[in-house]
Amino acid sequence: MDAIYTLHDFMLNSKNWIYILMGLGLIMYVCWWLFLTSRDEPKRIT
Amino acid sequence: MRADIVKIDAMKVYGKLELAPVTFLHDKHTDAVAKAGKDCKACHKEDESKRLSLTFMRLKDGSREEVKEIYHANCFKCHKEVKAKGEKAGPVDGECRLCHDAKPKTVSVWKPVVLDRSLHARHAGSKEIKPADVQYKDNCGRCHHEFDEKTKKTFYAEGKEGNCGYCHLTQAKTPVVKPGETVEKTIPRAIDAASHAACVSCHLALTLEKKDAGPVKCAGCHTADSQAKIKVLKEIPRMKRKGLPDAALLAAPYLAPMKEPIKEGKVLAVNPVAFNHKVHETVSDTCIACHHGAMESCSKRCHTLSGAKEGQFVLLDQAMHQQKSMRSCVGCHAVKQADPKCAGCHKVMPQRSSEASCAKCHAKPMPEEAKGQELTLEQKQAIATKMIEAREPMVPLTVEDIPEKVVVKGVADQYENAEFPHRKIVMKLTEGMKDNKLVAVFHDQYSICVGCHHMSPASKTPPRCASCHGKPFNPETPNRPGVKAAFHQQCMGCHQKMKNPKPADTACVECHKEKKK
Amino acid sequence: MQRRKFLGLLGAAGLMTTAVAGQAQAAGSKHFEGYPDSFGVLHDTTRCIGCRKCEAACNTVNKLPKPDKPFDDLKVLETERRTTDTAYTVVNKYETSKGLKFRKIQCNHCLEPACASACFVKAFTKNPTGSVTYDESVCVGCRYCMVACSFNIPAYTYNDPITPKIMKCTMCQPLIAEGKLPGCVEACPKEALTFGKRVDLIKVARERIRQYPDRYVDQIYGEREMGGTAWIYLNGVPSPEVGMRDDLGVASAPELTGGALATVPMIVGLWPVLLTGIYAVSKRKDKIAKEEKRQAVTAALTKAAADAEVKLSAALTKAEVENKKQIEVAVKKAVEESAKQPKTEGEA
Amino acid sequence: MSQDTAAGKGNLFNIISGIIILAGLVVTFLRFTQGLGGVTNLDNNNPWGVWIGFDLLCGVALAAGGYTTSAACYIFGLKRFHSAVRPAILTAFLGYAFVVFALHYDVGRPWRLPYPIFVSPGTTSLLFEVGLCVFLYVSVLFIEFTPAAFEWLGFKKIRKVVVKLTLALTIMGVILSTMHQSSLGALFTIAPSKLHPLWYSTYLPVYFFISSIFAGMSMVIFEGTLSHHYMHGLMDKTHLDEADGVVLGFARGASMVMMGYVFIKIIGLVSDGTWQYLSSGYGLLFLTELLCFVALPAMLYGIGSREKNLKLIRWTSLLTVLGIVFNRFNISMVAFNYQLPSSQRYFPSLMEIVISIFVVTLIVTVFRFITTRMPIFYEHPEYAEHEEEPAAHGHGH
Repeated sequence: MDAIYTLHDFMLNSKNWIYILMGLGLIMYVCWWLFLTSRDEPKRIT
Repeated sequence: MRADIVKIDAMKVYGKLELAPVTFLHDKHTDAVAKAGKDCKACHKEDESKRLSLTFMRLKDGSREEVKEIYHANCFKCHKEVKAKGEKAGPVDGECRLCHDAKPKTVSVWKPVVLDRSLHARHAGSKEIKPADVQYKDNCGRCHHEFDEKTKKTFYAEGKEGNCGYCHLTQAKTPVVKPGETVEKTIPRAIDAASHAACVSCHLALTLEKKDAGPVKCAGCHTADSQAKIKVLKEIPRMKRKGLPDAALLAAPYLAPMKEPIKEGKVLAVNPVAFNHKVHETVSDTCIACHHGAMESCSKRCHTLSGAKEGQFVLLDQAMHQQKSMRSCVGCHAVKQADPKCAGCHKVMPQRSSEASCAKCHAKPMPEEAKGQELTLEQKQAIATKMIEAREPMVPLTVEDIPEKVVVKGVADQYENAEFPHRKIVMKLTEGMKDNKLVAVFHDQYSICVGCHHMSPASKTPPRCASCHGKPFNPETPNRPGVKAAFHQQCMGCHQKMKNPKPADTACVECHKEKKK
Repeated sequence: MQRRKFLGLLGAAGLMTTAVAGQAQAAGSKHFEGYPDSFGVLHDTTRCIGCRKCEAACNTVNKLPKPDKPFDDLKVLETERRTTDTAYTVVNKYETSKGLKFRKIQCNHCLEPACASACFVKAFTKNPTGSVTYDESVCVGCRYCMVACSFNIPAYTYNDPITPKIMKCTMCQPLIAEGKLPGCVEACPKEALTFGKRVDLIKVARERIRQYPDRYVDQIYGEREMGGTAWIYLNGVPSPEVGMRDDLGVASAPELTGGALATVPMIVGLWPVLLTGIYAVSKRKDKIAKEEKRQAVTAALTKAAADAEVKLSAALTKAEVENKKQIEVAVKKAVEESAKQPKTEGEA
Repeated sequence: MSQDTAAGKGNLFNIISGIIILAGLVVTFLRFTQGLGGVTNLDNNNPWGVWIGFDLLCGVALAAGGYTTSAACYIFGLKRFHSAVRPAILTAFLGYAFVVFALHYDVGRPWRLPYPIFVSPGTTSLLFEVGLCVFLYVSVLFIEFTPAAFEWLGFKKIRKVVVKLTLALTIMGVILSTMHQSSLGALFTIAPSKLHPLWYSTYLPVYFFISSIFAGMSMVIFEGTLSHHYMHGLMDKTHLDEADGVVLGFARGASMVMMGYVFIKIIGLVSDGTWQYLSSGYGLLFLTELLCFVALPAMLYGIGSREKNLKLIRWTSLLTVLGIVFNRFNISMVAFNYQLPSSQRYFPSLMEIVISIFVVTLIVTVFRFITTRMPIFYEHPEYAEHEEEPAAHGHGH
């Protein structure tokens, strides 16, 4: 990759990754929560 | 809009003021007192030598309460008397804030007085002002004095006259009395107290004698109007101070020689400057324009080679050469260069110091007489006089030497070639330099050429502009404009600086006609 | 006044103060100097004579529509103008403490362009030459760049219904790329515009201030304003007198918005943690409440069993009645509702 | 007789909205044939007008009721607000949908609105952040709204799937709302030189987020008031029983948040040292905004919730909503470009205002259309039991 000379370019680059990571992070949270609660007793309604 | 506002804040010395200072209109009271048939003594007491005190109704300050009482009792007394006559009078007891007004509406138009050369000469030449003593021919001693620490008295010292402000500062110093000392130290009064005591009392005395005298009321001296009415002498005679030199040899103090061949004696630190004192006297209003701190030699106590506290550590070289100071030679000359007649050449090009420009003042080579020995004042003056006399007058170029027209070729395709009235412009510039002594000393034959043909050596045939000014924005010479901009900057810059509005900057076709397509 | 402490955002959520501070610091320690050897223009307003040759040249080079009044009509200068969709550059006249002064206005080609920072489709590019150029092909027309520009430069073709676009000086990027001068610089008769590498121009400007201390105010406008601009200015009067704001500050646009942008991933990272936490707590409280209720009932039942039969039967009856009541209420509610919505139910 | 009045009101509503929609369509035609210049007073110095200031900024802030209500109910476990969730979600969904709709008028080339996300993402822009979040949040709100539609249509299975997602969607909604509500404020952090120092602050995003919370709550109260007035007949017993509790609870919540908002606004003034501007004309405007439209309603809400004075609370909600509009107008228009001479300042054209009213009318019309058909103000009897424990269908399983 070319050298980065401006803060703007740097941010453009880093924010691209951050947005991707944010998406991955949200999915990760869901998976982790499911993992955490997978052994809980299923609640009975009524 | 008055010039006679006196802020009475005498109580300040006792600590924080209880009420706002009194805005006192002096002339108004002078008139009222005169109207009531009284004189100055109604408010100002006389000391044993019959001199009026500048303070109100007292010779010396007492305690806080005493001083306060002096003001209140005397002011009210007079105001009441006037009121009793049924006339308009000032405030009395209980109307505190009419006098102690924190936000007075009166606007001051007070202006300081400058005793310029003309006014000084009128005082010095006045027949009414007699010499201080019969032994003296001139009346200088009536004002100028020195102070004798032993007798605690002032006395006249002939040939030592200086500016009042040297001793009488804007704000008088507070006396420093060491613990255990009982001796009362005498500190010169502040300039306002000193000048009012001296000037006004003299004016007053002469007025009472019905003689030609100066003003006595505030507005007589301190308004722009009255100052404009002060008579200015057409021919101002030189000052009569003893030992006033015609010429002076300005030189840094003597130093031991560094070079081997000169083994004996001391040498001048730099080549000396022959200074035409007589001519400089006429171009400045007062002596303090240059001699701002004392009348003696600049380098004696203040501006020494290594700097001194008295001179606020301004070195001698700075004192003479500071661009921004009107007290320095170079600074004052720079102001002269800003004259529209001169600014066309002097203010368009960057200021540059060169060896040649140093040599304009600092004689080169060193005069023979000044070599290897310490000179007396008289010897120095003699050398300076000789050097000044030896200066050659500037010989202007002959008309034939000045090309009449110069055609500037290669103007952008939009315009025809520009025809430049070269000779007309040179002659116009020469005209502005005529009869100017400063110009005569500092300019030679080719100086006028160098104004435009700036970087090249002075000659009748300077190189073409385009030989240096080629393509613009050459990174090697970032400060050198291209030829088009060089011409425009030079012509327009000069026209602007010389306050010649024609042709206007944007009147392109007045210099080069538009090309027909 | 310290308005530009972009770290001040920390408070976005009190919880994440430390996290954001760490983030911002990491970004702060990285420093960018801009493209090396990028070009710029030094505009010496003391040299400008207001001849409008630059405006004319700009118009020709960029093939903009001819204006109503010709470029040699200097009466135009009587009203203050700004850049428009038909003029990338204009010269204005100012009455100043040192007499009439003129100043050319165009895009300053910021080192960290606010327009580029603001653009959500990357339509603006800071080129290695120093110019900031605009790509019409992705522009949505939100005009946030115009809001962001401190110098009020970008203009918009408001009257174009189909292909409206931003119009702004390109520093003649095509010409610079060929090694030529920008149109306005080429046309200036006084070199009031000096083209060169920005680093050199700063030196030239300093040199001029040194040589003519009386002619210039000791400031290179654009050296630091808004993080620095490719076009820099030398003035003979304080900058506000020639219509240049002196309160823009030195923080560049990405610095100004960096704090807010930095909090975004923190919200994504921490909000789910916080919210599921709150959810779990409230859920657990419900569960405990329910459990307690159940236990209370059981305890009552057990205790009652040990008690006298009368009491037991009484307690049981009471519980039954309660249960019954609850069921009755539920049934009643359902009946009521279905009665209220016959139409909807019918459709369903 | 009451039916007659209702019918009369309905007709009047239809006539007025008909006229507005007709006028809106005319301006729409002009907008897309003449360009922005033909219908707006926007110019190069004032690129954003009432379509951003009202349609976007106020629209988004006032649609915040969706996430506040659903968060209160599903995350904070305040079940008594349950009946308020569906109307709030519907209002929010319509609000956001029409924000996007209104943006089509404001941006130059509306067909490129997907560009920032799908063609050329400019991730350094706060507007990108807003765009992405609004896009995602509209989707979330749509999904959150669909159970009502599915119940109406009788799609039981798919409804069940969506209901299971409730908790995830609610959390997603809060995240996205926090992000874009605050980013709308942060949009202006890029222009410290243009926004008056009293309004400019590095805390702008915080201010926008916090004010969106009480804006949303007030909007739920306000909109509930209107609904009760005009759509009383559509509401079931639970809804009616819970309504007063919702109003009181939200009033108390809003009152607390608003006090916090006043506090952080003062902190902002002091930390930026801008309090000295308070004595200027803009200072008066600022104080009016903060004292009359935030501090005062905060107190009125407090008094109203203490004394169970529903009428006071309902009027206060209107005051608060107006305050939010006032604040957003100040930031986007009045205090923006404060340094320009008055001749160069912006004032909306009639046609811009027509479009804004047109959009609001469309929202109301669609709201009426949906509420009269779908189970919004009542629980669908067939699904009533499932609704008891909605959160249990989330990640719990």
